[in-house]
Amino acid sequence: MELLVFAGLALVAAVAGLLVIVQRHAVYSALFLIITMGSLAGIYILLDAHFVWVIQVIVYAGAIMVLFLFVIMLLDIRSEPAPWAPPDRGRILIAVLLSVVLLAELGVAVARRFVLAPAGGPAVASSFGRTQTVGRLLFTDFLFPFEITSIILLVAMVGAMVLAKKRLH
Amino acid sequence: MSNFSLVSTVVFLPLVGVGMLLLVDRRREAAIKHLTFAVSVLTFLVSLQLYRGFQLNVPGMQFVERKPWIAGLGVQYFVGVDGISLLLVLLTTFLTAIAILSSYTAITTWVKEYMICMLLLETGMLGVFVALDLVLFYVFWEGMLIPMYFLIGVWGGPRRIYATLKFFLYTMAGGVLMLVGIIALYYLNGGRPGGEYTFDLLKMYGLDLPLRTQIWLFLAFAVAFAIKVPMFPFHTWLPDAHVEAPTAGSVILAGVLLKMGTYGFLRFALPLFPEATRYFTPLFSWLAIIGILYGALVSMVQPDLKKLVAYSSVSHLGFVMLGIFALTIQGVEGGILQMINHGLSTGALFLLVGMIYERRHTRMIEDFGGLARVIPVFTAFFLLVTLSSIGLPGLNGFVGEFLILVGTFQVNVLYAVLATSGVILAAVYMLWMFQRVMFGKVTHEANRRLTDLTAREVAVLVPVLLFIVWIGIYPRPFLATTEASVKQLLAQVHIRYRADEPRGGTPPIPTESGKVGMGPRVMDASREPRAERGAEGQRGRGAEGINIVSAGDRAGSALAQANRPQTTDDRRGARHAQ
Amino acid sequence: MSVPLSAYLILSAYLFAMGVVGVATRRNALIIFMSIELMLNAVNLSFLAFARFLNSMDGQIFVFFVMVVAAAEVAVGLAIIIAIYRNKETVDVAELNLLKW
Amino acid sequence: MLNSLWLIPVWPLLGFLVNGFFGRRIGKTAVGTIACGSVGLSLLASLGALGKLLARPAEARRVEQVLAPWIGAGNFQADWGLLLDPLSAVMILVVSGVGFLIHVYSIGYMREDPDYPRFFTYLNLFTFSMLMLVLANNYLLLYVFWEAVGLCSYLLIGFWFEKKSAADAGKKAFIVNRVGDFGFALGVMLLWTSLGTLRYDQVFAAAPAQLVAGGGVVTAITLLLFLGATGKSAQIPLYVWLPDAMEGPTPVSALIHAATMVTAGVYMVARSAPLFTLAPLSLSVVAWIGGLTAVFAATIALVQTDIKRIVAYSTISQLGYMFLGCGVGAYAAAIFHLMTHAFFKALLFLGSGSVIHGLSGEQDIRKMGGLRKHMPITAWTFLIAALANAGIFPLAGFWSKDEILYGAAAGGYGAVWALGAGGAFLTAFYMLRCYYLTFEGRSRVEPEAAHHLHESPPVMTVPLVILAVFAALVGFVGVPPEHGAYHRFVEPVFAGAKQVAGHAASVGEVPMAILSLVIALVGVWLATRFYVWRPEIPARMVERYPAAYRTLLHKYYVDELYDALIVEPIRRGSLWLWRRFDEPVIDGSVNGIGALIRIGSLALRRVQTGYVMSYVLSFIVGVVAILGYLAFWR
Repeated sequence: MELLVFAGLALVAAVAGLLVIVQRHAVYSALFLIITMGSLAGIYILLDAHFVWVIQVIVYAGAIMVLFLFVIMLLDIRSEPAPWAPPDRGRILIAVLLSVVLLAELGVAVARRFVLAPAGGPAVASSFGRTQTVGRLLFTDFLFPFEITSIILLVAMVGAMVLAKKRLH
Repeated sequence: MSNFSLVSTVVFLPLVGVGMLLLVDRRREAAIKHLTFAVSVLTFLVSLQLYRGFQLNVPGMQFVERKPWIAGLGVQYFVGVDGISLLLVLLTTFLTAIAILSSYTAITTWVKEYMICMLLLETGMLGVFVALDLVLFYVFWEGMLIPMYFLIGVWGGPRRIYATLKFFLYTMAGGVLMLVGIIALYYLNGGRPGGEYTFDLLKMYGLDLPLRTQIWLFLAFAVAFAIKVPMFPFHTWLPDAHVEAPTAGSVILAGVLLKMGTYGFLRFALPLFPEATRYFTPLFSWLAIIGILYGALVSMVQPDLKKLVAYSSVSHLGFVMLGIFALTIQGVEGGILQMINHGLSTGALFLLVGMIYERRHTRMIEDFGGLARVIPVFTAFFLLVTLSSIGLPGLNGFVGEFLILVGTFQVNVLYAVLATSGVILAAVYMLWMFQRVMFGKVTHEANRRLTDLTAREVAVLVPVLLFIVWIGIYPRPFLATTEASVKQLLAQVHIRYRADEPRGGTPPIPTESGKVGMGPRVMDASREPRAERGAEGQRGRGAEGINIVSAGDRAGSALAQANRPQTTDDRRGARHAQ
Repeated sequence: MSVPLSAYLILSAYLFAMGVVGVATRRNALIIFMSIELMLNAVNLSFLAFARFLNSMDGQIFVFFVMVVAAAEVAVGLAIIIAIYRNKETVDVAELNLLKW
Repeated sequence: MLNSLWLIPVWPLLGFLVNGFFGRRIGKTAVGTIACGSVGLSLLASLGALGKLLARPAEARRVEQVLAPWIGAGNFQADWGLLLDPLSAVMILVVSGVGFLIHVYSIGYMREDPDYPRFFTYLNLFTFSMLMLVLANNYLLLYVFWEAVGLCSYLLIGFWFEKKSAADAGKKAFIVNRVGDFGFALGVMLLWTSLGTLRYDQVFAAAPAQLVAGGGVVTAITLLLFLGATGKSAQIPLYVWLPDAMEGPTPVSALIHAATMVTAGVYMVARSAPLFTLAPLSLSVVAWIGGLTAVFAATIALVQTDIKRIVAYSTISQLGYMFLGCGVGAYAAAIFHLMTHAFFKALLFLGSGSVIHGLSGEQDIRKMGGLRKHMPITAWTFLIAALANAGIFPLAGFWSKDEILYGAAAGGYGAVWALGAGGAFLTAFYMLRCYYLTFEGRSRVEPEAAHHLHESPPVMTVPLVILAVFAALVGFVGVPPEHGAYHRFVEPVFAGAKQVAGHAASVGEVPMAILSLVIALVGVWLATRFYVWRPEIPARMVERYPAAYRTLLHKYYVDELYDALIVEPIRRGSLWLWRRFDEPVIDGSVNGIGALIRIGSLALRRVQTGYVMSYVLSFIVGVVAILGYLAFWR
């Protein structure tokens, strides 16, 4: 049962992931990316990451992707010519080949080290991945990095505003 | 401890001056000049207190001050003076004051920045001479380059950018090599049984390194120092830098900066690596002799006064190096005295050239001639300084040169003979120059209108000349200051060091500095007897400590493979730990 | 039947490779950016999978931080793209060669 | 007086300081008075010291005083120390005595010169240095003032520095002297290295015990010292500077280049007699160099036409005699000759100065003649000096020269004696030639100069007369030869040296004296025949031997030879070093490294296309490679 759910979600994520990068117009890419992220969120449930999957939906699929769509529309970019047009063709070929090699390497790595790991993994406590657990950790063990994130976000916010602001001469 | 921080006061007083300068409005140039001069004079006066409190017959460091700085690495703020550095400190404070006074009219742009640079430079130079911690020394050594870089690059002549970059990169390149040497020493010292991870120079004096290691480390240090001196064939930055530098820059450059190289040999290269020093004595003596003759010959045909003096510096510093590498008491003492002499006489020469340049805006010898008739006072000063540079007896140059030659003669007659012939050449190039500039009839109309020295210029020159005559007639105080330290230094060089314990694992002695900061990890790991430490590494415990230490072992073993078979074990152990 | 760890990792690797292909082949800055997000997601998946299989919450916490950084990155990145667009009227990275000597 | 030897040299030093700092403000009269007065005081102090010394028994005539420590480094010690013994007593008397007269003379000679204060400043500095030189009690101090007098010589030769020839001559003098000093310095170093001390008394006490007589070390020391002496005292091969030094004012030539400084080399050799005695080889070198120089310089003097140059070559020649004397072991005779020579040669120079002064600067004897009528005092004193120089009985030169020649003969140095005798003949000839051409015969003076022709003022002629008296009579302190008052006074200094050198040949003293007098008289006769009775002979001689004449006129082309062999190669070599080696090779390799890095960077920067996509691609290549390594090899 679990396997089936995983297979379905994984297939959706994989196909959508492929489609993200072959679209000629950015809006379609964004939409397929949302689909990928959604299906990944489902997979996260399988991994007992309850807090994270919610965040994935809200922050990633929601906020971030909306931001993307917003910008795409704001900029009103025409769809580009076919990405495999002659000047880029050689580069694309190399890139794809490299990616294949990369995938193969990752596969080998996985195959060598983790293929024998028991399916399903160890039993975990019921609190594993719950919001409460995550919260407790964030405010105890990871307090300092957590506080740093607030600074990062602040900086990003200010930075984004400064960068995107219209130049007022 | 009654003399607490007198050395630091001298070193950082100029920095206080910088702080005060920052508060002065940049348009009040006169105030800026007077303030800077006052600070430099004050520094000189305070440094005289050092001399007053100095005990002549104590060979070691005096006025020692020691504070932890980067405790985790064993870096300290550790300063002090002995007879050798004391003289150089005095020379520095003296010449800086003179140089600042000399730039009252020569500098017209960016006056505030210029004065700040001068004071920063003074702190840097003084730091070099008093630092007893290798890292501290290195910081001052390189830090001093920056104000000098600006002095040449901003207030210099037409090709100043080329000159200053060359000066900076050349000396920097040497300095970086020295840094490698310092780090290697750190690990070698810390890695030996009972060793301590410290940059304390005095503790490193006890290091007993195999000859091959010594040779490599000696070279790392010696190249840095030789560039600074500069020894043949590393001298070509000097003429360029001198020609382009403003007068005060040249004075400091010739007067003090070059001495940092020779001082480096005395303080670091020789006592740290006694066997390598003896191994390299012929090479360095020959380079010194080539420098003497070569500098003199090339100097002879220079059309530019400053270049001529620059090449003569190569020759004079050749004498200093020859004296140092004679490794006899007369040679080394003469070398030290000659450092002072060269600082005084060449400094004065540059001052004089600068004064004439301010009037005529040329330094070409052919543009002058017959000046003796027009500006007799200037000529008199110039003559005296020229004679001092030639090494005329009764003036300072002679005492240093003669001691060097006597010191050299004892160990190698050929060296002394060749070097003595350099004395003849010195007379040739200096007098020829003097004749072309001062004698004959006035051929250029512009020279007819030259004005003689002003009261301020006389005030700049007279103190220098007083010392020139004083050292010539009564050098005893100067020689006596260095005598004890030089004797100790020579003892260090001539006696082969034996470590207190035989090499190999013996129970470590706990040391104080192991207790601070992240020190303990490093220290603890280092205290493990070697073989055991390797085994521990294989078990994968204590990985952090081992990592740091193993890097050190690699540095050490690369240098000392042949002599230390056990280090290869260490390396293997360390790698497994990763 | 439970899902083996390798399945998650393979999916993660696949998505990562897709991201790489996207970054390397596309000229539209926005799509490149999205490909980067794809890669981040792929990595997050690995983190979560390992977290589950090692029974350690550290991985999840790390994912949380990755997301924060990603959010910050997107905000700044998009702002940069907007700024570039204002100046150059394009988001085609092939047209951007300010780094050139 | 003996307790404060520093009183002797200190006056000129004070004079130097006062005139140096205030000379331009206090006026010519004051400058002249201070300068002469200071030397006069030195003279009085010297006389006082001499008196005290004479009052002591012969073996106690030695006073040594250390004023202050000077250089001390390890076991190397040198002090400011003074030594007065008969040898230095003679020297200080010569220096302060002749020096005083010349100072007085200079007041008149330099009256018109705008740089009057400067002149006396230098002159006082010189007198101080020279007194210190002879009073020094160790070799290093000797060396110091050895160079200091060289400096004064440089300054005074180039006194009229606007004349290029004068400036050149000064520089030449200094540099040639430096070559000699090179040897001196090395000699001093070797001496210290071998004996560990530089004080005369300690050196001479230790030398016989620690140095092998006739061994390499002592020979090397003495030869190196002698090299210094050849520079200072203008002997072959370093004599070339002295003729050029005549560019200086004439009183300078008289004081420095005749009476005092140039004799420093002789003094030094005599002072080092105990060392030279240990090195017979060096002694014969000294004797031969001296003899050769005596003849060599005399031949050049035969044909010179510049009155001062004739006297200058004569000086070189006479210095050769002194060395000859030293070389054959007749040190006392050499110093005796030094003393008499100081008087008559100073007189010759001052006389020629008087002539030049009277002729408004003319120095060419071809444009003189018949001057005796116009300046009789100058003429008579000059004649006395010339005859003294020629060695005519009973003038001073006769006694001292004869003694040297006798020493050579008695010592068994026959060849050297022959050289000396030949030189004596030539000396008599050219001295009289000079006198005749200048003062006798028909006047060849240019009309313009003739108009102003006059005898010099008393301030100049009085010193001439005094010097003439001495030049005539001073020889009698050495009468009878070898046993006179002079010898009783000086000889003890060389007591140690004499014993070794004396392997006497049996020659009679009186016959030798008569022989040398005859030789000199032949020279006088020949000169008289050539220039008074048959004035057409010299021109005929020139026609008959043109090559020889030209060679002599050009001083054997030695200057040209040195130029071609030493000066030019060094200059060209230096230019080559700078232009072809230092700049392209050494600096070139430094800048070459820079350029190499630059070129490499230029090539490398093409990698930076600026296109994000190519960066991404290379980035991915890197990731793939690292991953590949991690996946497959680890």
